[in-house]
Amino acid sequence: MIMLGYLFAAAAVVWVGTFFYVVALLQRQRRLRLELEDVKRMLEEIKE
Amino acid sequence: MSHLLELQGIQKSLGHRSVLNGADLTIDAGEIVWLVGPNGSGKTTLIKVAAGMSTPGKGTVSWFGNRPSPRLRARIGVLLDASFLYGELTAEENLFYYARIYGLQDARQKVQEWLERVRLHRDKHVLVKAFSKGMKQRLAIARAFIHQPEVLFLDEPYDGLDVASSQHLTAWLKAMREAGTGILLVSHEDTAFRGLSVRTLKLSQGRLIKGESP
Amino acid sequence: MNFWRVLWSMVGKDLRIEWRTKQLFISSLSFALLLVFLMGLVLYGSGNMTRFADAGLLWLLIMMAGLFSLNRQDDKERWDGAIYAATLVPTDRSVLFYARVISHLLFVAVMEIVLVPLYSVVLGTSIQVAWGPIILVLLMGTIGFVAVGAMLTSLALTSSLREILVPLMIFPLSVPLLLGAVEVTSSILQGNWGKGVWWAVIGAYDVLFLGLPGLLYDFIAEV
Amino acid sequence: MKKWQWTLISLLGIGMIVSQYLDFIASPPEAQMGNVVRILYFHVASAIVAFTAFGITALLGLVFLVRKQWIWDQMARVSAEIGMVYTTFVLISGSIWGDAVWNTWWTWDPTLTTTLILWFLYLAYILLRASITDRERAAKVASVYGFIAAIDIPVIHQSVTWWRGIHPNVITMQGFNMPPMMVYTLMFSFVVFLGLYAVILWISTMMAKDRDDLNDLRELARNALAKYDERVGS
Repeated sequence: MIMLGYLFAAAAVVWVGTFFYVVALLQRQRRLRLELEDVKRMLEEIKE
Repeated sequence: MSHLLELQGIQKSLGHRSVLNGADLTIDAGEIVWLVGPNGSGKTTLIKVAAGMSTPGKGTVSWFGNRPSPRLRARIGVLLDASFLYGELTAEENLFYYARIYGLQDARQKVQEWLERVRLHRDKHVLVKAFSKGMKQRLAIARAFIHQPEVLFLDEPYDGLDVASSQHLTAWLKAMREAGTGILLVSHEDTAFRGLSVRTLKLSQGRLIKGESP
Repeated sequence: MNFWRVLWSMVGKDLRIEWRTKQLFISSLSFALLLVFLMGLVLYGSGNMTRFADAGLLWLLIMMAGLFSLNRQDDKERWDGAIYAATLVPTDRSVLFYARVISHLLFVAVMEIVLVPLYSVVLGTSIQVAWGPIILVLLMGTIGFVAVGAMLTSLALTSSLREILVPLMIFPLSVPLLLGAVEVTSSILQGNWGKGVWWAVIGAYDVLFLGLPGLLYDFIAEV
Repeated sequence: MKKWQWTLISLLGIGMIVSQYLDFIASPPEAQMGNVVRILYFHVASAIVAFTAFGITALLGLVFLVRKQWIWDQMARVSAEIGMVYTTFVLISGSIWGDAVWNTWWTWDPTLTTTLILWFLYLAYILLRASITDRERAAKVASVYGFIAAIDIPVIHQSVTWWRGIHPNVITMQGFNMPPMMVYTLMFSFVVFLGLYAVILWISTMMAKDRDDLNDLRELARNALAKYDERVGS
C-alpha cells in the first residue's frame, strides 16, 4: 500500500513542475518574439 | 498558344534554408533555356519542382497549359545527376524497362536505335553496375530521350562525356529543338553547346534573372 | 491500360533483378534458416511448446524474413536514384506501391515455402494437419504485413534514420495483424479453423493497407 | 508579461491547487483500494489528454494536406510531442497503480498494451519528422503517418481486447462504483488537464511558428545582405 503522504508529495511536485514549465514557456516565447521583431527591423534597414 | 512550361512564384525550402524564392520561368516550343548559378543556388531543386518530382512550398507549375498530371508526365523527360538506372540490369534491359513504362509502340526497335546512338550497342549485355561514369551518363541520356519528350530537363548532361559524345548530345539537342522540344539545361560547361542559341537565365537568391549570353 | 502495363513492367523488372542476384536471396534465407535452428536448439526441440508459442514464433520468423526483403529491395531501388524515377511514371504514382507489394509478396512467399515446412520439422509442429487453412492464413497475413511495410518504406524514403525507423513503425502498426495471424494459426494447428473474428481482423488489414496507401500515395511519392 | 498571460497563469495555478485539494483531501478513499484510487485522477486525465492530442495531430495533418498552411502542421507536430509526454505519464502512473492494486508493475492488459504501442507509434512519428530535411516532405509524410496511426489505434485496442478475452484477464473494474464526490474530482481533473493541454499547445505552436518565421527571416536577411554586397561591389 502506498503512503498517502508520498502520493500527495509526488502529485504536488508534478503540479509545481508543470506550472513553472508553462511560465518558462511563456517567457521563452516572449524572448523569441523579441528576437523576431529584431530581425524584422534589421531586414527593413537592409532594404533601405 | 500556351507555354510548354510555366513556373510562377515558386518557393521551396530545404530544412530552414529557402532555396527558391519566387522563381518565375516560361519555356516555349523550340526554346533552350540555359540555367546558370553558383553551387547550391537551387538549380537542381528548380528542375525537381518543374518536373513535378518535388512539390513547391508556394507557387504553381503548369505543363502545356495544364496542371501536372500523370498523363502529361509521359511528355516530359528528366536527366539528373543520379542516372535512375538499375545496376543489376544490363544496358538493354534498363532502356527496355523505361521504354515499356512509357508504353512505346516500337519499344525493341527504339531501344536498339538509342543504344547505337549513344554507342553502347556493343556493351548492351553488360550489367550497368560495371559501367564507367561516362557510359552510365550516355545510357541515362538515352533513358531520358527515348520517349521523345516535348519538355526536357537536363541537369549537367555533359558530365563525364567525352568529346565525341558531347558533340552528339549537342547535335541531338539541336534536332530536338527544331522538332519543337523545349529544353531546360543546367550546365557549368558553355563550350559544349556553343553552336546552339540559348536564352540564359541566372538563378540568384532564389529568383531567376536574365543572364548574359555565352 | 497505362497502370497495368507499368505495374507489370515494374514487377517484371524486380523479378529479373531478384533472379540475377540469387546470392542475396540465398543469404537472407540462410539467415532465416539459422534462426529456425537456433530456435529449435534453445527450445530443446520438439514438443516443448504450446501450440500458441509455436504459432507466435513462426510469425515472428516470417516477419523478420519480410523485413529482410523490404530493406534489400529498398537498397536495390536506391542505387543511383532509380527510386526517384518512380515520380516520373506516366500513371498514378501508387503503381509503385502496388508493384512493391507484389514483389515483396513473391519474395516472402518463396521464403515461406522453404521456412515453414522446415520449421515444422525442427520444432515438431504438425503443420500437415491442415495444409489448406495454413496456406490461406500465411498468404493473407503476409499480404497485410507486406502492404504495411511497402507503405512505411515509402514514407521513410528520405529519412536519414530509415533502416531503424521502418522496423520501429512496422511492428506497432501491425500488432493486430500479428495477433490475428498467431491466433488463427494456433487454432489451425489444434485442428480447427479458429474464430471468425480473427480472420476478419487479418482480412480487414489486407483491405485497409492495400487501399489506404493507394489513396494517400500521391502525397508521399516525391523526392 | 502581458495581462492575459497573468490571468492565464493565475487561472492555471488556481486550477492546479483546487485539483490537488479535490484529489487528496475532499474526495474519499475508495472502499477497496483505499487511497490508491487517487492516482486515477491523474492517470485517467493524462490518458484523455494523450488521446486528444494524438487525435488532434491526425486531424490537423489532414487539414494541412488539404489547406497547405504551415500553422496546421506546426500545431500537429507540437500536439504529438505533448501527447508523447502525457503517454509517458500514463504509463508511469499506470505502473504505480498496478503495483499497488494488482501487485505487478506490468501486465498485458488491453489498455496498457495499447498505450505502450501508442508510445512507440508516436516515438516513430517524432523521429520520422526529425530525420527528414525537406520541410514540405516531412510535413506531408508526418500527416499521412499520423492519420494512419490514429486510424489504427482503435483497431489495435479492439484486437488486443479480443486477444485478452481468450486468455485469463487479471484486471477487472467490477465492484468499482464511484461516489459523486469522486466523479466531480475526476471531472475537474479532466478540465484542468485539458486546459493545460490547450495552453501548452497554444504557446508551443506560437513558438514553433515564430521559430520557423525567424529562420525564414534570417535567410531573407542573409540573401538581402548578399545582394547588397553584390551591388556595392560592382
